[in-house]
Amino acid sequence: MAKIRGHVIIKTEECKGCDLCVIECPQDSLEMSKSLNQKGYTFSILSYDTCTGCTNCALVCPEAIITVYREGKKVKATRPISKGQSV
Amino acid sequence: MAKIRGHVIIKTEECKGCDLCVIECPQDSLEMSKSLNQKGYTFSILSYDTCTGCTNCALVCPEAIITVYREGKKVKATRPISKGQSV
Amino acid sequence: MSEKIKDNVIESMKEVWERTKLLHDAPNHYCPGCGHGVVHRLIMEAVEELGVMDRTIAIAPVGCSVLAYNYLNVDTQQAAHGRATACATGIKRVFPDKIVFTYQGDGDLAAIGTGETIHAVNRGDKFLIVFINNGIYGMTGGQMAPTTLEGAKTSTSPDGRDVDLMGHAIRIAEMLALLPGAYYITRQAVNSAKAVRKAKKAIKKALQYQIDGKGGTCLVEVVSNCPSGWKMTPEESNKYLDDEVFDFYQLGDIKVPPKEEK
Amino acid sequence: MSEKIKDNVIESMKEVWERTKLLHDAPNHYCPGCGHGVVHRLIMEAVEELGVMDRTIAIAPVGCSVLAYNYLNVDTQQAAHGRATACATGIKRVFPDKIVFTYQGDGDLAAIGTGETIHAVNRGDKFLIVFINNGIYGMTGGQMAPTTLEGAKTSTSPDGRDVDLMGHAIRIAEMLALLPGAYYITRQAVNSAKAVRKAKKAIKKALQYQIDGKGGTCLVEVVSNCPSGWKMTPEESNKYLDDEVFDFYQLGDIKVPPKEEK
Amino acid sequence: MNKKQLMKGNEALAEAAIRAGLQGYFGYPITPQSELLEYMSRELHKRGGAFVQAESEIASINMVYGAAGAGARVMTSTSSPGYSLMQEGISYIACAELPCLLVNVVRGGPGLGTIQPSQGDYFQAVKGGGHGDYKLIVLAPNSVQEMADFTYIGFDLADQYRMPVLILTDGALGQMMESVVFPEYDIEKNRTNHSSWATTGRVNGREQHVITSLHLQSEDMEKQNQILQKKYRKIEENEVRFETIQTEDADFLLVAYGLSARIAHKAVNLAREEGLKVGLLRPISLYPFPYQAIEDLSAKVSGILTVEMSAGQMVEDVRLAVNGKVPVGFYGRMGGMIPQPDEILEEIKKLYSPKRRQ
Amino acid sequence: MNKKQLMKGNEALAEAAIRAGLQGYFGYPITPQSELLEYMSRELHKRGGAFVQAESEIASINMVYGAAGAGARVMTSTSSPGYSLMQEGISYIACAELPCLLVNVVRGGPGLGTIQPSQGDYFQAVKGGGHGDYKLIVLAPNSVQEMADFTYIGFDLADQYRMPVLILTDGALGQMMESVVFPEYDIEKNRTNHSSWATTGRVNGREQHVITSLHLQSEDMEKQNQILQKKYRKIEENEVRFETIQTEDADFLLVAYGLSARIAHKAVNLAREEGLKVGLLRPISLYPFPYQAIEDLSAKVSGILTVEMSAGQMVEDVRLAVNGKVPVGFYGRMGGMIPQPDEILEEIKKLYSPKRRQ
Amino acid sequence: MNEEIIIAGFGGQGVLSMGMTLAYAGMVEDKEVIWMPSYGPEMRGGTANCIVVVSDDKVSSPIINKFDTTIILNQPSMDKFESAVKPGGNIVYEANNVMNPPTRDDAKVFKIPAAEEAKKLNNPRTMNMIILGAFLAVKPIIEISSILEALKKVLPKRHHHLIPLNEKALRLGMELVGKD
Amino acid sequence: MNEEIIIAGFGGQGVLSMGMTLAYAGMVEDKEVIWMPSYGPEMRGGTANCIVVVSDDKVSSPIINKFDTTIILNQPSMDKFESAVKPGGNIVYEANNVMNPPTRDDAKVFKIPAAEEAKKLNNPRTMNMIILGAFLAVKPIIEISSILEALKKVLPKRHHHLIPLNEKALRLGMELVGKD
Ligand SMILES: Cc1ncc(C[n+]2csc(CCOP(=O)(O)OP(=O)(O)O)c2C)c(N)n1
Ligand SMILES: Cc1ncc(C[n+]2csc(CCOP(=O)(O)OP(=O)(O)O)c2C)c(N)n1
Ligand code: SF4
Ligand code: SF4
Ligand code: SF4
Ligand code: SF4
Ligand code: SF4
Ligand code: SF4
Ligand SMILES: [Mg+2]
Ligand SMILES: [Mg+2]
Repeated sequence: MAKIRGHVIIKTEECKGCDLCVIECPQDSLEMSKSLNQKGYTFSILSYDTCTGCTNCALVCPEAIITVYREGKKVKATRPISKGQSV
Repeated sequence: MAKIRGHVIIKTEECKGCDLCVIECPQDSLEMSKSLNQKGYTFSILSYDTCTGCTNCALVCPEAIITVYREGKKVKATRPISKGQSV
Repeated sequence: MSEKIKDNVIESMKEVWERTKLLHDAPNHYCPGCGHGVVHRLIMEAVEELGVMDRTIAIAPVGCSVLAYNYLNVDTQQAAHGRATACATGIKRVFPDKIVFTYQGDGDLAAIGTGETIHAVNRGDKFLIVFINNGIYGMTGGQMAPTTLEGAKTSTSPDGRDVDLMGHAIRIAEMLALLPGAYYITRQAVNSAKAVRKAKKAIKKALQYQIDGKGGTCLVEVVSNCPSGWKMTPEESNKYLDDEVFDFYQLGDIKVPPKEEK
Repeated sequence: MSEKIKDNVIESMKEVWERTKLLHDAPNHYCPGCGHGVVHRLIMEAVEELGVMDRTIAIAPVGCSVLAYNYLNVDTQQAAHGRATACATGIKRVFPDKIVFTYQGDGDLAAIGTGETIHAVNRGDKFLIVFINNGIYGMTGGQMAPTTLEGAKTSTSPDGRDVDLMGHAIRIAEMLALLPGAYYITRQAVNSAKAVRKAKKAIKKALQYQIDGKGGTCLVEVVSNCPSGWKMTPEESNKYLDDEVFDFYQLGDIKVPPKEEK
Repeated sequence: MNKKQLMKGNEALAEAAIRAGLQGYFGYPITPQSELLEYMSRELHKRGGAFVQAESEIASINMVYGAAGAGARVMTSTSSPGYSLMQEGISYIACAELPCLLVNVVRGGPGLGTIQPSQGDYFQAVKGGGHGDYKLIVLAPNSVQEMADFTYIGFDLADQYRMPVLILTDGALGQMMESVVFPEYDIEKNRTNHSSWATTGRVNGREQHVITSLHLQSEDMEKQNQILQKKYRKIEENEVRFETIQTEDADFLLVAYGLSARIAHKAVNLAREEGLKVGLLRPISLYPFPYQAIEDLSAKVSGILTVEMSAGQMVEDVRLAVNGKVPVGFYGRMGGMIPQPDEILEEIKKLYSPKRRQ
Repeated sequence: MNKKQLMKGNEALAEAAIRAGLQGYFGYPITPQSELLEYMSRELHKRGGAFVQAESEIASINMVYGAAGAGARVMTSTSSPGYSLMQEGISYIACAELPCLLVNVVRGGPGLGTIQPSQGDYFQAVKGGGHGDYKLIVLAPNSVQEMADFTYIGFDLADQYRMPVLILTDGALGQMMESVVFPEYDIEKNRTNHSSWATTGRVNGREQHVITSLHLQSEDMEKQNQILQKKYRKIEENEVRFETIQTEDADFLLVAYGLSARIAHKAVNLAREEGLKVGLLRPISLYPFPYQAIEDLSAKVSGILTVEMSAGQMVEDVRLAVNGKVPVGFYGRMGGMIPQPDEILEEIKKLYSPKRRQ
Repeated sequence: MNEEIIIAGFGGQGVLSMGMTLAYAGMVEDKEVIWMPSYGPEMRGGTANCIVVVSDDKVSSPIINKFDTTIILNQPSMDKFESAVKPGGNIVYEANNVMNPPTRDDAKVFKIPAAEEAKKLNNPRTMNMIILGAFLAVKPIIEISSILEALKKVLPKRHHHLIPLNEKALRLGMELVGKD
Repeated sequence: MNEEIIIAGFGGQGVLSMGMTLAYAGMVEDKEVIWMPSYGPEMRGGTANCIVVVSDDKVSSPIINKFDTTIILNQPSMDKFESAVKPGGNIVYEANNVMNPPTRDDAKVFKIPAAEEAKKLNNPRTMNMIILGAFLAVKPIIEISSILEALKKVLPKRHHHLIPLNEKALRLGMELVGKD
């Protein structure tokens, strides 16, 4: 079964290092930084190329700073993407 | 079966003429006065010698102005009579 | 029967019912036929019978029974509208040996005092709440209470209580019964001699629990009348209770202690 | 993966999740891992998806979420502590077409605001209450809330909540469910992606009822965390929810509309 | 429609409010104010407004907060103990600058007190009350007609300055009947459209509106306070209202408001009958207080007597106005007792002395 | 036991209350007062008192009413919005003449405001607040030591006069740490036995005791008011407390209380450094207010500046005291902002002029 | 003309509505009027009273302690208000309900057997109108026609059919004056 | 002696407890002290600061806007408080957490690599004690022994075993001064 490829972008400067996305990622794609951001927190980074774009991380992120991307296939999005978004 | 004989004394000047004792009396012993008391109310009077001392009238009287007497036989009093009361 | 004969008759009889000494020897200010007078009497009888006058503190509400201390001859505090239970908590927490009861109307307990009522019961504060539910604000002239029945006309529901606009009659005792802090919750009436006897028993039982230091709050709701507010004769009002009100506010125990421990 | 490759990868993908435009583009002031941020997002997603931003009014409480209007980009009123529902009633009665929701903590809704909460629901006022039950007073530094579990340590129950002295954790949603004015009452969580999906659905459903003018008050309780107040890491706090809290505050619908009328 | 009617003060106020386009009334029963609530329960719904009998005064004032914040013309009414319960809410409303009408039909205090009329809540109305530096415009009617008139004025001032206006009246004015004529009032013209700041939903995607009284940074909170203080200065300049009766030639001045002012008026008549040149100044707006008018008159009289149904509250404002220029006496009755004209006359005689004016 | 300790003001107050024999504390969390509540939750139960975290400030004050009415030494504490909610209850307690201690750790208002320190609740504390004619004894500490000291004094005054005593302080004094020494205090000697009027149950069948604030007949209500007023006159005679700093040779007077007074003190030092003869009068009891002391000093100075963390509240009392004799200026910051010594100095310079004293 | 009246009796005797009728009638005649109920401490049924002022001029104080006329319907009210009539004023009182007639010799006293007459009209509730009629005979400050006009305001619509009966009572009351 | 100090940094850096330790130590030496926390608007984690005054005399105003020494543990605090030091005063700051060193030329500036040194001690939490030591080297207003005494008060009992480590950190901090 071909794995669905996904990707996330995290606004690391707004991350508070709560670790919840890391814990919630079923693919163990994320991990916490060693260094601190400007606000003094460690931050989440996409470290492994295993992301399927399942959105779990984004769903549990209290800061709403994760944007999730996925390969072409239609998914049941949690919320509709605004129109006019590029592919 | 010998009827238990009872009697009530009503502080008529404090009666407000609510009629509830009259309605509640199982023996129809009570009735309301035609005239008014000082406060401007009709008042309850023991008019018929049928009272059994059942205390119903006293129990429903909101003014607590009815004292009930009964012939010798023991009854389950709603509340114990203070000691030293004459027979 | 002449006065003379009367006296003789009485001479030969036992007094089987007299006014408790714990009621002040003064007429009350309630309207003719109002249930407040009956409940006052029952509580004082219970306090007298239990012999706890010397440590009983009553809390009078704001409502028709605001002057309850003019009738109940026990130490009394008149609490702010809706705050009788808070007042009782204050006393009972500092002086756990006192026997404390609040006496509250439905406006007092179930409208403005909702929060205080619920949290006192939730804390399981060990006093008795005597709750006079007459479905109306008696004292202020007959406005709708939270407990007013659907369709009932009051001075602020002139066309009858419209539940869509004004909400439903609230059965607060049932809500309170959900709380673990509630120890004994019962709904009684005083509109007949039989009901009075039962209500008396309930009040006495609740006070006994408190004397025994049993865990939790007791509440005796008395579904009562307000002839003036209802614009009925006392007789009509008592009949209306039987015919309509008890259908909604069903009488009987709502919550009894886990087991009647001895 | 270099930046270059990243960009290419993204180029070829669909964005399947982005931050809703109805959240202000500003960082929130919540502690790391706090559930408030998640719930904020869910409500705004729902409002956006339902297309009612132009008539939505939020009521922020006093509590950690007092500044909710800095995050929720909808018209907002910040209500006095405990009075969010009264505030919502005021709006909704005069402007029934508005879509109104309150956002309240457990101190706000279930302590000081108990009376307002119960009577709003009893009147069946047609708005949504989003109730964040984190079992603590977050904002003021971790004092005991009415919803704090037995034994839990807080800054005012330093030896753990002693139910004999401090009362039991209160399940207010169950009490509210007794009221006919309650239309839809559900208890949700946001401590896992799965829970978040469900919670979102519940919030959206409740708002839809309001849009459809369905009769009564909706309440979505979110049993959430307070890592700071609980003195746990976010991870520990979420696990504690699973391990301990949901046993007492069981998740799921507590009251559903009589039948799902179309 | 605009003919003379015989009405209770409480009802006249209610009717005026409805005619002024009231959109929401939120209240809780309390004597001697309940007629107002009851009138609303009968009339308001029929005439297009929302009526809610709230579960408490606290709920009432916060319903007012909500509806006013959404731009509606709304009000509540209560009496002394209930008004005390509203203090937090009023402080919020004042800070958030929401227009609304509040009515306190004062009874004898403190505590549960008595249901008779009183003026013991003056300080609460114009000085303290809730926490923080805020003011309400406070209007004190002294007749059933003014109960109606000031209701219109009150709503308009509330809109104009975006702030709560309080009608401070008492149980006697609330429950007595006098004739009243309701003036013409064009709701559409007078009622302000608040959509520029009110929470209406982000119509057409406009910027978010926020109603709040919170400013975590002291700098911001001070700024909000400066906005309020600036508004108050403006009000003090423009909205002082008072009435003078026979002050032109007066050697001695009575100061009284509301019901007391009518009794004082009778005392003026009695005094004049005895040849004492007594005048009366009646503050109508208690905030803003007519300091200047009293200061001006204090230059012309030999003494001043303040008459209140209280232990002496407004008299402090009178003293602040007079600032030591002439003696300021006080006569008051408390706890629901009402000063009688002859009692006032007696007090006047104790203090009166004729004065040659320059 | 009586050694120096470093404590927060809120905690020092709490500790002092416990040492004064506190029997019951009832309160609700609010910043910047919560340390007091938390201290009680840790300590009071262990040390023989009852602690209840109430469901609200309204419940708190009415718990105080109940326990005080039953004769216990009790207290509550809160901050501005919470204190507003207590107004009805305070009016009841004052009318029913119950001794108790209230604490308002003031924050910036109005409304929800800010959690920074403020003095914006002066009017509420000493004038208005609740409905009706009543007063509280109001004490304003200006150090952690006084937070403790005034707690003892407050309880004793409350007992002596059978009335509530308010400690009016602010978030800075509540949360800052200074050293404090708790004085010896003999609870048994100082705590009054209230069994002659308190509701204890009819011990040995004695006459009923009633705690009430209701008097349906105005005549009775007026009588109760007269009792209160008489008590207040006595307090005004006997309980005025204030402190003067370098007023002996002062040409110019600062008046400030609480935290402001400490800042003003520094301003006095700065002024003296520049050769300006400035003194400071610090009212300690805000009610009863040191009218006489200020009036006396006003004869000796060329002007007065009142400094407050408010828009100007106590300044009215200062003006009433001065009664026009010299100009009274005002400098204040609002909403949690704190006046700085150099700002005050600048204001002094604007108003200062040396005066030859007779 | 400036007539200051107090009407006092039991709550159920129609004291307040009698006063209100009088006040309405005054307004019908374009006079200045005040009606002020008392706030007795009793809940219900106790004594009730109201002050009515009918005047050609604007009324300054509604607070009055001496009256031109006192209308008294029961003994407690007589005890309380006999002294409140001005010298030279009138005391109109109901015969049946007042045991001890007033002793003031500086006032005109009118004893009206209104309760008895009301019984004859088969409607005890007309008692207050009989008294009102009597008062108007003593002090003809208002036309009967205005009173009838006022009754339309005071009585709820469903009782308007009783207006003729009330008129009868009023006229009966007027006739009773001086008969005693 | 009258030393007015502000200590500012992130919430988690031990800013408040550093100040409290200093204040306690002052009291141990029978000096007059004040410790005043700031009330920042942030809920958690944001910046925190406290004012400490240690003086031989009674302290009049606890409200201070110019300080003898500012101790700064992060960049935002440097931005805010650099200007708050009196001319001739001291700025003591942590090297790692402050990117832009202060530019004041009328104050003495001490850059302390406390974070780095704390790592060497295997306990990043000793960072604040290193800084405190540095401050005491700059301004020897308090004896180290008093600080250790104070730590007994500030630290909960279960952490008392860490006092030797803290002493080490303090002394290390003292040594760092002037090395840069
Ligand atoms: C704070 C406050 N609000 C309102 C009132 C007015 N008030 C007095 S009694 C009452 C309600 C009485 O109704 P209830 O509690 O049902 O008692 P009842 O008279 O029916 O026995 C109200 C609203 C008050 N005294 N205080
Ligand atoms: C009248 C009043 N009382 C108390 C407070 C202080 N206060 C602010 S938030 C809060 C409770 C917060 O707890 P909760 O509602 O559970 O919200 P959370 O912070 O946990 O989200 C309290 C008591 C206040 N602002 N106003
Ligand atoms: S989208 Fe899913 S797989 Fe990808 S990082 Fe997030 S949680 Fe992991
Ligand atoms: S959930 Fe969000 S805030 Fe938390 S670590 Fe992940 S990205 Fe950062
Ligand atoms: S005691 Fe019984 S029988 Fe006798 S009068 Fe009373 S109710 Fe009737
Ligand atoms: S029940 Fe009592 S008050 Fe009523 S009529 Fe009978 S005796 Fe009178
Ligand atoms: S008004 Fe109603 S509740 Fe009050 S005394 Fe009368 S009948 Fe009883
Ligand atoms: S204190 Fe608790 S509820 Fe508040 S933001 Fe922090 S974690 Fe969230
Ligand atoms: Mg009732
Ligand atoms: Mg919470």
